[in-house]
Amino acid sequence: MARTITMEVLRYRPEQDAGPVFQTYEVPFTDDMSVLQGLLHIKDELDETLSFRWSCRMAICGSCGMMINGKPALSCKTFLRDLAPGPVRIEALNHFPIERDLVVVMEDFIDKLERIQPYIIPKEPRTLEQGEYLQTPAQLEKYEQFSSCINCLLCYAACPQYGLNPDFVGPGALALLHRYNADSRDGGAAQRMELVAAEEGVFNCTAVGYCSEVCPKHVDPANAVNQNKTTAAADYFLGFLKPKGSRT
Amino acid sequence: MGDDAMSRPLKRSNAPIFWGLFGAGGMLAALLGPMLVFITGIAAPLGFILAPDAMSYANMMAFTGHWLGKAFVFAIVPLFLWHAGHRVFHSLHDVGIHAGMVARLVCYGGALLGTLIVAWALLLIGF
Amino acid sequence: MSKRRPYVRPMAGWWRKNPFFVEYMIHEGSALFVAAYGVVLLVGLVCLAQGEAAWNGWLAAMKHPLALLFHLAVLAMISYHSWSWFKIMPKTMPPLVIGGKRVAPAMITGAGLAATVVASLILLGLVWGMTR
Amino acid sequence: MEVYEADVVIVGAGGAGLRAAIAVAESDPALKIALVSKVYPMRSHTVAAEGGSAGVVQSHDSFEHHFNDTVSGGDWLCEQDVVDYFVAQCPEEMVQLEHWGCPWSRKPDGHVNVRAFGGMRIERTWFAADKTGFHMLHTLFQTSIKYPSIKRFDEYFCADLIVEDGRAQGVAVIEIASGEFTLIEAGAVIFATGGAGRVFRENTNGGIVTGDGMALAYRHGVPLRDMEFVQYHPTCMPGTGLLFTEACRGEGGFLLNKDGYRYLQDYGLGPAEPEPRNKAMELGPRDRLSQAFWHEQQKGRTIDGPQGAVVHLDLRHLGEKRLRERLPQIYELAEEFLGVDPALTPIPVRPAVHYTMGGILVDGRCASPLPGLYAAGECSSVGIHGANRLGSNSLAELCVFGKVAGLEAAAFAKSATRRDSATLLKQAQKVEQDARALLTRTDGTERIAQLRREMATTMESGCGIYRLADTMQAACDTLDELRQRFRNVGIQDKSSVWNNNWLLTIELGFQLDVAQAMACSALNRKESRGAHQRLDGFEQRDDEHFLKHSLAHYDGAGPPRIGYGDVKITHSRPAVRAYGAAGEKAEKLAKEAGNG
Ligand SMILES: Cc1cc2nc3c(=O)[nH]c(=O)nc-3n(C[C@H](O)[C@H](O)[C@H](O)COP(=O)(O)OP(=O)(O)OC[C@H]3O[C@@H](n4cnc5c(N)ncnc54)[C@H](O)[C@@H]3O)c2cc1C
Ligand code: SF4
Ligand code: F3S
Ligand code: FES
Repeated sequence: MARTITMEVLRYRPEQDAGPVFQTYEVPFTDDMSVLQGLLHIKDELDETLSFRWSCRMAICGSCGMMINGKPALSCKTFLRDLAPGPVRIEALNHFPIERDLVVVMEDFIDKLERIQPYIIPKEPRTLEQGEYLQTPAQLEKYEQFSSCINCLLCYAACPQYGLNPDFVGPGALALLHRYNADSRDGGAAQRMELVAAEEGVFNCTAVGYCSEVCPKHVDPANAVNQNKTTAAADYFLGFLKPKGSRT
Repeated sequence: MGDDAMSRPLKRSNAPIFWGLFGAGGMLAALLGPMLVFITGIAAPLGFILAPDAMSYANMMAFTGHWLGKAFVFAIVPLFLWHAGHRVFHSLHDVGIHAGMVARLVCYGGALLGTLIVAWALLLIGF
Repeated sequence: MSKRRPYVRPMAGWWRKNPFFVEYMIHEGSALFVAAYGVVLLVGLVCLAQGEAAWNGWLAAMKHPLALLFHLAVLAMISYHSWSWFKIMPKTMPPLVIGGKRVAPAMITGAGLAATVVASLILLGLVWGMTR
Repeated sequence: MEVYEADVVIVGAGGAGLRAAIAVAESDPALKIALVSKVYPMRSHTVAAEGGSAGVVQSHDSFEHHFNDTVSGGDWLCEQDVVDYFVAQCPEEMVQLEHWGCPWSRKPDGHVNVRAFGGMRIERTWFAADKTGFHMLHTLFQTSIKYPSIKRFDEYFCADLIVEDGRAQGVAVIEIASGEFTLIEAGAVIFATGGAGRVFRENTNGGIVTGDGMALAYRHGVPLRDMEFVQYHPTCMPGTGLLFTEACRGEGGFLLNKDGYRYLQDYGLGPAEPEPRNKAMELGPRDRLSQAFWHEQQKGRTIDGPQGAVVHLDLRHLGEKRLRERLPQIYELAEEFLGVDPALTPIPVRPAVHYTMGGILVDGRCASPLPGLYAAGECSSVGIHGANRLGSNSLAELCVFGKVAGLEAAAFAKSATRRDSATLLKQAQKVEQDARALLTRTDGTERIAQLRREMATTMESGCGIYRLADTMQAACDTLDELRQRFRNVGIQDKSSVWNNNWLLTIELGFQLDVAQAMACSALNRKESRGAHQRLDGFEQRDDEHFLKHSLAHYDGAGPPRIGYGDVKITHSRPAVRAYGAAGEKAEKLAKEAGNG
C-alpha cells in the first residue's frame, strides 16, 4: 500500500525559468494508479503550480500525451505499477515547443489538420431525404482504422522527421487525410493530392515507423503515409502523360 | 486561424524520381544483395561452391557481352548506388548535416556519375 | 503583453536517445555498405572494360584477406538490409486482403524473406550452371 | 483588452456547440461565428460517449414508441411537445452525420445498423462500434473546419457572460496560453458547456465537466431547472468511475451478484432470460439498475472489492470474437485498467455519477428567459430527459438542439439592435479585474483541492442513489459553508502562461454554485421520481404536488430560492413506470383501453 515512486517532472515556467529543469516528487501509489493519477496527486497535494493537460482519463480525448521515460505515451493509460521501482521521468511531448511544464504548443498540428480537408467531399451529392449512403462493412473497414485517431500527437513526438522539419505534415494528419480518401463516400482524393505530393507531404517520411509503434489507437499512421507515397509517385509519373493544364 | 495556412502555396515535390530509384534499388538489394555479395565477394574468390575460374575474363566478357547480362549489370550497379545515395542523403539530414546542395550533389551526383560510368563501360565491352 | 515564451528543444543527438532510433540508424547505415559494394562492382566493371590484365588485377584484389573480410561485413549488413526492408514492407502497402481476411504483417514480411531465399537460390543455381 | 466582434458566440465546442456552429454557418455564411472552448474541440467530453445515439429507423418502430419510452423513462417530467419535436428530428440528424462522414456501424447490406439500449422498447440506437461519441465529435469538428465563418477560440476559458440592457451581448474569455482577456461581442450567445458531473466524487466524467455555463447563466438570473436529477450509471469502474457502456448490456451482458445470480429479476425487471430483451432485466433504465445495486448492497449480496462494493458485469458468454468486434474499447479498458480479460472473467462494476438531467432553463427553441442567451446539450434543460435520461437520447439531443440553438441564435442576432461597445468593454474589464484580483491576492488560505474534495464527498453522501432529508440538509449546509470558505481561497501559482491553477479555482466557484442548486432542489422535492429517490417517508411519486419542474434561482451569497414550473403534458398522462414482464402487461392493458 504505502509504496512510493519518484517522479522526475520536466518543468518550464517561461516567466521564471531560462530553460526546462527537472523537479522531483515522491508520490505514493497503488497498483491501479496511472501516471496521470500520479500527476494529479502532485497537483492536489504537493505542488499546485504544475501544469498539464488531461480530461477523460480513459485514453479517448487525446489530451494527456507526454514523454514517459523517454517514450511518447498517454499518461492516463500508463500505469505506475509497470514503472516501479522508478524513478519515472516525465517530459513534455518531444518535437513541440514547450508552452509551460508538460503543456506543448500544438497550434502547428491544428493548422495541419485544417489543411488536409478533413471532411467528406462527396463523390455523389445526396440529400437528406434520400437517406444514408450505403456502405458495406468491408468498405467501412477500409478506413475505419485511420478514423480512430484521437489527435494525441504521440506519433509526432515519435517521428524524427517531424522534429527535424516541422513543415512535414506528419503522421497523424496524413492518417486522417488517408481516412477520407479511403472512404467510399468521398471523392476528394485528387484535391488532397496537392498536399500529399507537396514538399511538405509524404516524401519527408523515411519510414522510421516509430509513429505506428507508439500510437495508442492502432491507427498505423506509418501505413497511411507510406501508402500515399506510392499513390503520389504514381500521380507524379502519370502527370507527365496527361495533357498540360488538366492537372489541378 | 489557419486562413494564411490554407492559402500558402504548395510546391510539388520532385522526390518521386529519387524515391522510385531508391525503392527499386532497395528491393533489388533485399532480394539479390546477400547472394550477390556471397558470389562475387566470397564464393568466387575462394572457389567455394563455384568453380575457381567462375569469374574468369572469358566468362565475364561473355556475360556482359550478352544483352541480358548487360541489362542485369545496368540494373544492379546503378540502382544500388541510387538506393544508397538517397538513403545517405536522408541520413545526413537525420544527423543534422543539412548541407543542402552539396549533400545533394555528392549523393545523387555520385549515383548519376556511377550510372554513366556503368553505361560507358558496358558500351566499351561491346556486344 | 503576452508573456508566452515557448521553448524549442534541440534535436541534436536524437537518434542516440531511443533504442528504436539506434536500430533505425543502423538500418539506414546499411546503405553505406550497399554503396561500397556498388562501387566495388563498378570498379570491377571498369577493369573488365579495360581488358584482361586489369580484370585479373581486380580479381586478385578480391582474394586479398582484407577484401574477404570486407565482403563478410557487407554480406552481414546487406542481409540485415533485406530483413529490415521486408519488416517495413507491410507498412508501405495497402492492406492485403485474401479470402476476405486481412493478411497479417508478419506474413508479408515472411513472404518477402522467402522470396529472397528463392531468388538467391535461383541466382546461385544460374551462376553455378553457367560457370561450371 | 482585445475585442472581437461576432454575430453569434458559442461557448463550448462539444457535440452541441459544434452542431450549433455549423447550423449558424449554413444558415447564413455572412454571419461571423466565434466558437469558444476551454479545450481543443476534440477533447470535449462528448468524445467519451460510447454506446450510441437514438433515432427511429426500423419499420416496426415509430416516433410514438420513441416518445413513450422517453416520457415514461423520464417519469413524466418531460416537456411532451419538445419530446415530440425531438424524436421526429433524430433520424434526420443521424443521417446528416452520416453524410458528414460519421463511420456508423453497418449491416451487411450497407445500411446503418442499430442496437438495443436501456429503456428503449425497440432497437434504435445508432452506433459507431463503442466509440460513438468520439466519432460524432470528430466528424462534427472536422466538418466544422469546412466553414470559414467559424472562428475558433481554442483553449479560451469563458470567465463570464456579458449582459447589458437585459440582453446577453457577449462573453469575456481568457486565452489560457497567455492569461490575456478578450471581449467577444455578439448579437446572441449560445452556451453548450456540457454537464456538471465532476461535483461528485466517483463519476464517469472528464476533468473539464464542471458546469461552467450552468453557473454563469444562473448567476445572471436564469434559473436552473430540475437540478436534483442526477443520473447514476450502473456499470462503472470502481475507484475511477470510468464507464462500461450500456451497450455491454445491449449486446447481452449480465449483471450478477456475489452468488452469480441475476439479481435484477428481484426488482420488477424480470423474468431472467438468456437473450437480452428490450426494457427488461439488464436493459431496464439506469435509475432502476443503480437502485437495485443499492438494495443488493444493503442485503450484503454485493462483492467486496478494494474500491468498495461491486457486482459483476458478465460478458463471457459473448465470446472474445464478438467482444472484440462490438465492444473493442470496453475490452481494452477492462484489460488495461483492471487487468481483467472480459472473455474469461466478469468485470467488477458499481454505479457512478454520469449525467446531469437538469440545467439552464430553456424553451423548446433553446431560448433561455434572458433574451439573446441560448443553451443546448447537457448544460441545458430543454425538457426531454425529465427525471431520468434514457441512454442514447443525449447524443441525439446534441444534434437536434444544437441545430435549433444555432438557427434561433442566428435569427436573433440578425434582428438584434446595435450594441454599445463601450459599456460592454467596461463590463469585460470588470470581469478581468475580479479574476485578476483572485489571482494576485496573497492572503487566501483555503486550498482548492481541499474544498473540491469536501464538495464531492458531501454531494455523494447527500445526493446519492437514495436520499434522506438529513443528509441532504447536511449537504446544503456544507455547501453553504464551502461557498463561504471559497471566498478565502488562495492561489499559489501567480503566473500568466497556462496557469490552470487559476482556471481551476474559477471552475471550483462554478461547481460550488451548481452543487448547491442540486442539493437544495433535491431537499425540496418531497417525493421519489426517476433519479431522485428518497427513503424518508417520500418513497412514492407524488403527481399532485410534484408533477412540476423545480427551478433554482440564484440568490447571491445565500442558498438558491427554489420555485416550481409547470410540466407540459400533451398526450401521455402519468402512469406507472413498469419494466420487464410487468411493463409489457401494463402496455398491453393501456393499448386495449385505448382501443376499447
Ligand atoms: C462516459 C460517458 C458516456 C456517455 N455515453 C453516452 C451514450 O452512449 N449515448 C448518449 O446519448 N449519451 C452518452 N453520454 C452523455 C453525452 O455524451 C453527453 O451528455 C454529451 O456528450 C454532452 O455534450 P455537450 O456538447 O453538451 O458537452 P461537452 O461535450 O461536454 O462539451 C462541453 C464544451 O464546453 C466547453 N466549455 C465548458 N466550460 C467552458 C468554459 N468555461 N469556457 C470555455 N469553454 C467551456 C468545453 O471545452 C467543451 O468544448 C455519455 C457521457 C459520458 C460521460
Ligand atoms: S495517429 Fe495515433 S499517435 Fe498519431 S495522433 Fe492519431 S491516435 Fe495519436
Ligand atoms: S515515424 Fe515519421 S518518418 Fe514516417 S513512418 Fe512514421 S512518419
Ligand atoms: S486524459 Fe484523455 S486521453 Fe488521457
